[in-house]
Amino acid sequence: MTTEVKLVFFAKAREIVGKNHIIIEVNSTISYKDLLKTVVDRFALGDIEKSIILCVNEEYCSASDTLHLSKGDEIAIIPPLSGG
Amino acid sequence: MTTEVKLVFFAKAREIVGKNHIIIEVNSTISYKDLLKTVVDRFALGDIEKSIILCVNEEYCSASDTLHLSKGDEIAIIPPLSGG
Amino acid sequence: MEFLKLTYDKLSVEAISDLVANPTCGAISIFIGTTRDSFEGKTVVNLEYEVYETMAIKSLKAICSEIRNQWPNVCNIAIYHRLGVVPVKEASIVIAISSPHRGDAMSAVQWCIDNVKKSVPIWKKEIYTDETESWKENKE
Amino acid sequence: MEFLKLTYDKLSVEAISDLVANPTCGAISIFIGTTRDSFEGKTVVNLEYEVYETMAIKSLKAICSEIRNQWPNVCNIAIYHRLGVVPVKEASIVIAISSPHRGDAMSAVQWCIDNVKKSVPIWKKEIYTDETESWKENKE
Repeated sequence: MTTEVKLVFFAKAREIVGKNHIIIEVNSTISYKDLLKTVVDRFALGDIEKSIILCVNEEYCSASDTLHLSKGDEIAIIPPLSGG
Repeated sequence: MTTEVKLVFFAKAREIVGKNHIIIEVNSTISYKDLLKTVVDRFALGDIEKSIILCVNEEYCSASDTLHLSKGDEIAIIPPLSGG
Repeated sequence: MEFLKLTYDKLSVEAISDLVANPTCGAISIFIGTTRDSFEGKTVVNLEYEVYETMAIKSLKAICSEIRNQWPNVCNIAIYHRLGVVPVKEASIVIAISSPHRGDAMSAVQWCIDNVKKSVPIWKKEIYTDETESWKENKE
Repeated sequence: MEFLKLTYDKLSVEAISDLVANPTCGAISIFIGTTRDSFEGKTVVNLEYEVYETMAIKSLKAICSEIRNQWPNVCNIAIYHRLGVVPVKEASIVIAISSPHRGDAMSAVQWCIDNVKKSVPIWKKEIYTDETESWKENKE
């Protein structure tokens, strides 16, 4: 089963993708690693793959998570932070 | 041998004495303790005697000092600090 | 009270300090992060901040809750972060915390800036005179 | 640079912060001591500071030298102390220190306020609504 989620890109990721956000269809049950791979492959984010963290609905995920996604969930591609 | 020094009073000490400063004559070589006793007795500072520190020419003295005073030296009567 | 703001306007240290002042509090501790004019020998001409706004506000609220856990005597907390272009020497962040005695406010501010840098989704890009640019990464 | 001032005027946090800002410095740490409205249940109506001026300036200079010894990366130091009547909630002291990275400025400010309270000859008298008054004593 697949579902439509919203990807949101920031900083370097946004510049590479050239967009702030995109709706894509992904498996609704998916491991963090597979989701990251899907996003990296599809949007040519290989250069920054190792420094990206994904957030689902504004919560940081960990690499060992299995995600259960629903339609409209917001997945953020978070490069290294540099606020402050 | 005696010499004329300037006593300067602050805070509670100034209020008790009722003056900012007074010239007095003291022994030019005098122990810290004797100088303190002289000042406390003469200006009725018994109530705050234990909390006072003396400064000579803007330097804190210690209770074990022997002071060598010259004419015009400034001796400050310093109650507990409360700046900041 | 808590005062959290992400804004494109210049930050006023005075206004933020006034926000947290309180007649029961004897101490206000403030941290100001200002933009620097150089990085590894390159001159910074321009500097821009970008934010994931909804999540940033959520993280700032979480930081405030944790401050109240760790320093129950803290009175008011203000965290203001500037966005967009920030000229060199101006403040990108102002954190102000008040407490009855100074120890709490000072430790809380220190913990706060460390954790803002660690967890709040905000990004800074530096643009140099040689027209190169670089997205920064917090290390400290 | 060092900016030391004992003044009967209201202190401006903004102005003092601007004094220490520097394009090579990414951090400014500020401590503000404000006057409180009560002491052991009594309401403070008024509050007055008195100074031994020449010696106070000397002690402040000594504190600055020691800060430069302990934190050689510190950039600018400002220590402003207000004198005379200070209304409740207003600042009696503002300390601002800048440094390239935040650790230095924050530790230096903490050490600075501790040592101002310990060694600078300044005294505070509180006057209460019941017309009693009391010269305070720094303990912390």
